[in-house]
Amino acid sequence: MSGPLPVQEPAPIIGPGHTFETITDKISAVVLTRKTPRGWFVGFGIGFALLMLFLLAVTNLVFRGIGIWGVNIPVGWGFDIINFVWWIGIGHAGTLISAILLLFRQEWRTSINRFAEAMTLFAVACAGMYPLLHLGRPWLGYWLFPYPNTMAMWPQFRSPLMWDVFAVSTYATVSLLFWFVGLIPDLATLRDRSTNRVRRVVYGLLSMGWRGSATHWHRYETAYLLLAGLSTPLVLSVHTIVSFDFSVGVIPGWHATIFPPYFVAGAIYAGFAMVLTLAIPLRKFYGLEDFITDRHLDYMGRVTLATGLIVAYGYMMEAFMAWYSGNTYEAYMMYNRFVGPYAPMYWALIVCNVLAPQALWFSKVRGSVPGLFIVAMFVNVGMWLERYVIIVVSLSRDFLPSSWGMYSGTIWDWSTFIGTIGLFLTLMFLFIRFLPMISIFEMRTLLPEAEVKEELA
Amino acid sequence: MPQIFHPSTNTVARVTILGALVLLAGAGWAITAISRSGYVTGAKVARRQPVPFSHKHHAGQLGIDCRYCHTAVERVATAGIPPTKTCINCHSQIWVDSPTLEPVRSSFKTDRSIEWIKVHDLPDFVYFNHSIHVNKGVGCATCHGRVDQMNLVWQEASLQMEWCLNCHRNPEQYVRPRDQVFNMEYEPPADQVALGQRLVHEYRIADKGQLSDCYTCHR
Amino acid sequence: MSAHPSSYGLLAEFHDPNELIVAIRRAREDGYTRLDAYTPFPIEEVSEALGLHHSRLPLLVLLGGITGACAGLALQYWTSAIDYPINVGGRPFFSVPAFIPIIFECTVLFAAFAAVIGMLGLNGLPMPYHPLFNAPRFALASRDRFFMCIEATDPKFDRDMTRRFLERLVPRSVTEVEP
Amino acid sequence: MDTRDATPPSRGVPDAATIDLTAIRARLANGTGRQYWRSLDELAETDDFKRFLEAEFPREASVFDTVGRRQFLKLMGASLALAGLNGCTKQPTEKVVPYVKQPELVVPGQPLFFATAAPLGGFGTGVLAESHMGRPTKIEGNPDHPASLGATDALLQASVLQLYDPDRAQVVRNIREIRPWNAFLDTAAAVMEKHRPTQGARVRFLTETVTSPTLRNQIESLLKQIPKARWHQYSPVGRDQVRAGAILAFGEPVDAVYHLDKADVIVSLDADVLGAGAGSLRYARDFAGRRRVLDEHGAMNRLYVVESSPSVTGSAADHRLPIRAVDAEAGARQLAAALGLDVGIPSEPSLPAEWVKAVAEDLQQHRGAGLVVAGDFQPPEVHALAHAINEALGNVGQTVAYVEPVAASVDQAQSLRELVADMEAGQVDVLVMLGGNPVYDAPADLRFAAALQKVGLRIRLGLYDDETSEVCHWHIPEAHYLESWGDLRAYDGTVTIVQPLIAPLYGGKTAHELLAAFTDKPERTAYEIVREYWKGRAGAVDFDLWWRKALHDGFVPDSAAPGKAVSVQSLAFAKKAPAAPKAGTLEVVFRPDPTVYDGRFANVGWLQELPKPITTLTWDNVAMLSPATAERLELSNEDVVEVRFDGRTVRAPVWIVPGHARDSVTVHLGYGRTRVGRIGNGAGFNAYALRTTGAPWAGLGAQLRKTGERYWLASTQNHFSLEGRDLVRSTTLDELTHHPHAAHEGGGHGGQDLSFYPAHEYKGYAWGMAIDLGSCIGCNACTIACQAENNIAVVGKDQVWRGREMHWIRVDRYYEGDLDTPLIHAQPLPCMQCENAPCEVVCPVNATNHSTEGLNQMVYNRCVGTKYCSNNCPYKVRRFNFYRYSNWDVEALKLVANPDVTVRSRGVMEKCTYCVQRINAARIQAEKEDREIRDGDVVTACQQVCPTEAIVFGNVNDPESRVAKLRANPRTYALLGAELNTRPRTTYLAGVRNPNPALAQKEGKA
Repeated sequence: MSGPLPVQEPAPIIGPGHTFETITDKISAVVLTRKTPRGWFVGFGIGFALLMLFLLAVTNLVFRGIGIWGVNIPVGWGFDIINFVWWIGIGHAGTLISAILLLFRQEWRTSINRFAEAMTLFAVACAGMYPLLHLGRPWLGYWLFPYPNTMAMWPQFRSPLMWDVFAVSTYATVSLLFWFVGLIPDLATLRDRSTNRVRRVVYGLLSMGWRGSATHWHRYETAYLLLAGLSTPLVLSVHTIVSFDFSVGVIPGWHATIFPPYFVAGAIYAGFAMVLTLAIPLRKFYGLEDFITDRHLDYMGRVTLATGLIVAYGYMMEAFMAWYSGNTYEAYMMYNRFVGPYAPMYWALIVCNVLAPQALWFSKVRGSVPGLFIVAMFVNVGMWLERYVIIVVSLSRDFLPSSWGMYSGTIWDWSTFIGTIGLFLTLMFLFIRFLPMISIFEMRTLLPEAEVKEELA
Repeated sequence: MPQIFHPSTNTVARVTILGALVLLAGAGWAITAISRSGYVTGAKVARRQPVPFSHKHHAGQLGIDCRYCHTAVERVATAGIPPTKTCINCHSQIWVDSPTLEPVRSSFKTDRSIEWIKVHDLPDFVYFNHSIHVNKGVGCATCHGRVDQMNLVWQEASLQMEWCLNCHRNPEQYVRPRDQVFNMEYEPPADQVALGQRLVHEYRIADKGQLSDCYTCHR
Repeated sequence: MSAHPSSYGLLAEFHDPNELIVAIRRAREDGYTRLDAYTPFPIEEVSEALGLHHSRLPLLVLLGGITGACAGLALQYWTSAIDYPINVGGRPFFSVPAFIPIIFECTVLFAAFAAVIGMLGLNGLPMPYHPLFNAPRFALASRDRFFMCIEATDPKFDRDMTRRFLERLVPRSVTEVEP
Repeated sequence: MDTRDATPPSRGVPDAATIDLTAIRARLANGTGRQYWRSLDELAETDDFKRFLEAEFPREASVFDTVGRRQFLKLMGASLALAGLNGCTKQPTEKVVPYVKQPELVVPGQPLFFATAAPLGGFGTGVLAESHMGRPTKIEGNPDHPASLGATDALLQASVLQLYDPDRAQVVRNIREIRPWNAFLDTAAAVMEKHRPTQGARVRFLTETVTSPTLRNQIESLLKQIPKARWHQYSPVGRDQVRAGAILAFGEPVDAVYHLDKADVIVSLDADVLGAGAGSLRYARDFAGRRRVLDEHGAMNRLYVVESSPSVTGSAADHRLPIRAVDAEAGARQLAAALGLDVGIPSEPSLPAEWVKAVAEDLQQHRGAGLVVAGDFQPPEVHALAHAINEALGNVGQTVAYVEPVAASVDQAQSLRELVADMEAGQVDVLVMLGGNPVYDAPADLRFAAALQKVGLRIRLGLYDDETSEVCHWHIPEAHYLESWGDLRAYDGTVTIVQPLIAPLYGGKTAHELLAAFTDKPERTAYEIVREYWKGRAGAVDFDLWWRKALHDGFVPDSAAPGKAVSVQSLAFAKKAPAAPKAGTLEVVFRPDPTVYDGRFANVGWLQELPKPITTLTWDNVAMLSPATAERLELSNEDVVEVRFDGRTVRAPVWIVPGHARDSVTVHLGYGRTRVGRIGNGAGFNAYALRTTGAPWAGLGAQLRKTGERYWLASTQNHFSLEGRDLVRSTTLDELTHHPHAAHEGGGHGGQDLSFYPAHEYKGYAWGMAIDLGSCIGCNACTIACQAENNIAVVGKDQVWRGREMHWIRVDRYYEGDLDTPLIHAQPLPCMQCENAPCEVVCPVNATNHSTEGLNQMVYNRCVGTKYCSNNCPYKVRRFNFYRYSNWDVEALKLVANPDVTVRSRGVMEKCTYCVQRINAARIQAEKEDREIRDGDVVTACQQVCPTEAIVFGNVNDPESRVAKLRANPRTYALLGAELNTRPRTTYLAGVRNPNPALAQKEGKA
């Protein structure tokens, strides 16, 4: 991934003049002492309102059936799986930042990994809804888990959907563990810093009595490193498996060997875009420019660009294979994307995912906060469109023209989608309010004071 | 800084974690148990009927053959619930004015059917065929139990899919000679499996694969 | 056990890692064995100074992983090939390639649990109550201070000697920790 | 489905630019080799996309509006109940209700079949009705009946649903009051009392076409008592033209019976011999029998069709020429002249000379083995000419025989005209209408409804309390034929005694009983009446034996109409050249609808949702235009036009039909019902409003005016071109004889060894199906037979529009060639039952998997509804219950369900099962008899219904089975078999056509 490239005068990864206590106080203050800003209530309110919309949509869905969505034959999957893949993809950046960059010893990760991980968890939570909701009989969703039952039936482990069940639940669990382990010392800090009895008890219990003992730190570091080591292949496997949902199928536009790498890259791409989308307002809002510095933004810009290029390559290969394979069906699939009824979607996707990020070649753009934010927004939309193109456009016209059909989302598709965004926001705001959004103890290690003198080392 | 917690908290914490695990396991076990219990399956629960008809008396003591009433059992899917006429055949002669038989008589007079309570009730998506089982040497008692010893009939087996499969997977453990099918007293011989394997071959009972195909029972 | 049940140990406070490391080394040279350091963030050198060697955690994780892999394989093999073999799309009952993803996921899942539970277990967490929390300034251990504690259970521990020894290290403070 | 919040479909589609036909022509012209395409939207690529985006809100329509809240709660209960772990759902206690005295025949759980006859247009078709414990559930053809030979058509299949239709009239009604039957008997008696003195001079009876000997006899004897009373007949789809044609040619009415099995060359003058009409099933069977080419030595017949709008027959033709219906006569004259008959040639010919020449030569070369058929709806002259030609070619007695008229022979239009005249003149006090629905379907110019108001006492017997009953004093619910005793004659006169399978559900009465009410024995039952009639005539020693045999066999032995030796009197009428019809001016053509017929089936959901042959439209009728005409008038699909004809207008949506005649607009009758029931009301537009006695079937001088409105239509297929994919393979006899394996080229078999895994072995039975595209004429009977057999739900227009129709077997259609005279291919598509099924691998819960006999099993009760299987099905034959489509609320509709097939619930996938219930029944029977299942023991519903025997099912492991032999045939190919290695068990035989070499190269095809 993009390490600190030789740029003249790299901006520092932590603002000047900070000491252990300033870091500690500044970050924990957000949770403990600072008065909750009005903006927080507004944001949380919006998120919560959307969450209610989600509940409404789901209730309607359960009682009336997925006929309320736009899905049909041939297009059996629509917003449901699009959103699923979109959210899962977004999740990936968190793990990447916290695990992979950790292994690569990228110190700049420190100030963003905490809320990136939180983002992962919440994104996965949103994603996790869809495999259940998209069922015709959601109340039987538990049949996807292997447990001894009176029917003597088992799940069908050859199905990519089963792989999903395992991959996503594992991913969710491991991410949660990783996140929690990372939180323990900071929870201890909060415990020790908070004056209010209730909070001390709560944080006290959550921190499990962490007291920063060197022996503990010793094992802690090992465990944390091991988790990072495990998460790295895991995060790659998850989107690989998600891509199997399609590449295992026979449908032109689905059945492609390039999918795994191209999906993983896409996921990280989407993820970083989302991290930017969240980080930029956050640092502004809580004045954390010292911790999330322009250097961070610059690096994230680079990662976005890099992964964006991989994704673009993916698109190219799809087109190339369609032509090179000489297969009528593949060829038509591509032709259909270019000029078919959904062509607008496809070209919009190209603009968002291929053209827009090219701006990141210019350090000016990477340097400008609004510039980055706009590009990130483009990518968020683009990645959603990518899934739309892959799922809907491919399904709408497969082998037999007799069965071709069209798809478009209904108001309920949209409600569900926007609803999950509500869920995401709600969780995100709660997190910001009650937990340190930046890893305090890791920030401390970045200070020069943390350096042990040569002769002692 | 003052302690937040009392020393006992440490123990409490550990116990809580353990307890949670134990509780979880317990819940799992309970669900498995309940889903197989008579409460859910309705097994072993004698059903009250409009007429307290005693199989024990008729099939057991009087030794009336099953097929006298369940006439269709060898021919079609359903064994057949006897029409009122069947009861009247005898009860126009005996117990002609027993009050318990009033519903029968009135049914016959008014030509309105007696509404029996269904004891063995399979879900609508299961297609069980009596005739083929009877013809392949599955005894009545194998599934219905010793009906000849029941006053009010109850459902002997769970009738859950795993129960059906158990026999569809190992028919040799249950089949008996055709002439013994309706014999309630029949006791499987010591060498049941040997006999079973012979009969399975003799009666050309389909292989386990075919017997456990979904479409064998579901359509 | 201890000759001095009335105390958990003596806690010395330093304000940067270097002082702490020096202190630890001196203490160990002095023959103290039952001592521990408390820092707001992990410091490799401190562990070294305390002479902590490799933990058994990696082994646990490896075992966890292996268990997971076996479990995943066994589950799929038994259900699809033994208990209820069903012809799915003409694939063999035991179609290994199709089973790999789940085996992998199980491996990671079990390994991760081993890592976390192992770490907490070995650290004896959760332990919400600890005598050290009695020390008023100990709260700073999670902020910006670095502590060394010589425990009363140390054979060489003697309230006055040890205190004097510690004070020679010019710490910010030396406090006695009630048990 | 709850539908009350459904937003109405947005009609406001951004006016998609009129289809650019010139561009299309260009594309087709440049196209190389065989080009298939499907429809114009497709070619023009006018995108439905806009429309879909327009429709931003979901639209839901359902067939029966269900109580939203109740369903809500029910589902809630369901979901709660199921929310627990499996098995924790307790079944409700159910009751068993045995007979009191069990009927001898009936064994619960064992279906019985009864032979009877189904009426259509007055004629009967012999059928076997399946009865489960007294409930008729399915109609099958009667193999011994000459008109059926075991086949049935869509309408007959659906008739069983009509029996249970909850919207059928259920009470005897007088004005607004519900009255007992006896009350009516009194009225009837009073009527006779009052009118006997005047000999019933002011009494009229109106029936439809009557073939029933008993009914005819009843009416006649009734007329003996009141001689001055009159009996009028009128059915909207009558045979006046045929009758008039015969009189014109022979001087007397006769019916023509064709023998297509003897015909080598068939010329159809706008005649849908195979698709419609009393004899069509038999004709289709005979026709197909002469086309089944199984080796390179095979011979086959040749079919020429000239017609206005593409029909089933036209799509099966070897040469098809679209001409205006009004030009058929000119064509007939040209042909007659070319064959040396002394007829006047029209100033401007309607058929190309070389075409006529080729056909004439072909006919000449097959004297005695040729056949010219005139369409039922063509004017008498065409019929007369056809008769003359057949006579001249010595075909009479060979391919065509003349028999005594089967139906009571009257000029119905005239008959109705007289009735209306009398009514207007106030000379009618009592009008008794047996069936029919004249207020709705009488010719517009007669103003029947208005005249009817002048009648003192209006009595109506009808299945529905419909438009006509609405204005009648008395409405008597009519008994459905499955509830009735009676008798009917087939196209060839063969008599079948109609017997009931069930007592009238809604207290219906038969026409026999209604007429009896006017006699001195009003209480007599139909059974008595019919039986008594035949007692007199059977001439059998033991009548009971005769009666039982007649009932059992389903027909009365040698009751066919006696032959009649007739010869063409003179061609005087054709001597002088006719005034050439004004070319260029638009003609309007009326045709009975292929699914709702004349409107009587408008409330049968199965038929409303059955895609119409060729257009694949559902739930609506349209104004069909040729591409050229649409181009000229700048119209495109779904444009609403005002059709003006003879001073009357209707508004109709346009549908452009390739292969339609230019300057001709075809509208189907039977829609626009206002008072038939929840299903039929308001569907389509009423074309009768344009129809006059002057132009019953076609008329010149129609005008179309574009209104600028749009109307959305639900067609099951209207998408883009095959892009050169060889999905439908077809060859010509010539090609086949030279290189028989042509159909294989581009891969057919093989592939299986390419598999990554070892293939599973199928040792026992291996079920498979072979579909002969050479025989299939695309009549859609299979689709609806499957629907009836497998409890397939009806989903409503909106859901069809969304692509959610539930048919397990569909009939795809592809066009080949140019816009104006394309060849039309039909391809029935059930589940392919792939051995390497892509759908199975992706199901996470094993709800679909493979049986040891190679069936692709779909287990509804295991399905959780991921829809992944459907996505991954390359044939898209899987159907999903997006809502709770099966109707659980209407009691009557539960009765029609096949008890051997699960009724699917909401949220589960379903698809063709190869009629596994029939396989299992056969297996159990065979096992009990300790034998193997024989070839032919298992007949799938689609196979059984097929008039042309295009579908063959059986055990492919048995080399002797028919299906195994067909799979070995060089014409056989597996759809997508080579591309995907799915190893489908359903395979196709490439279609074969037999073009006339003389015309072939001119048309530049083959």
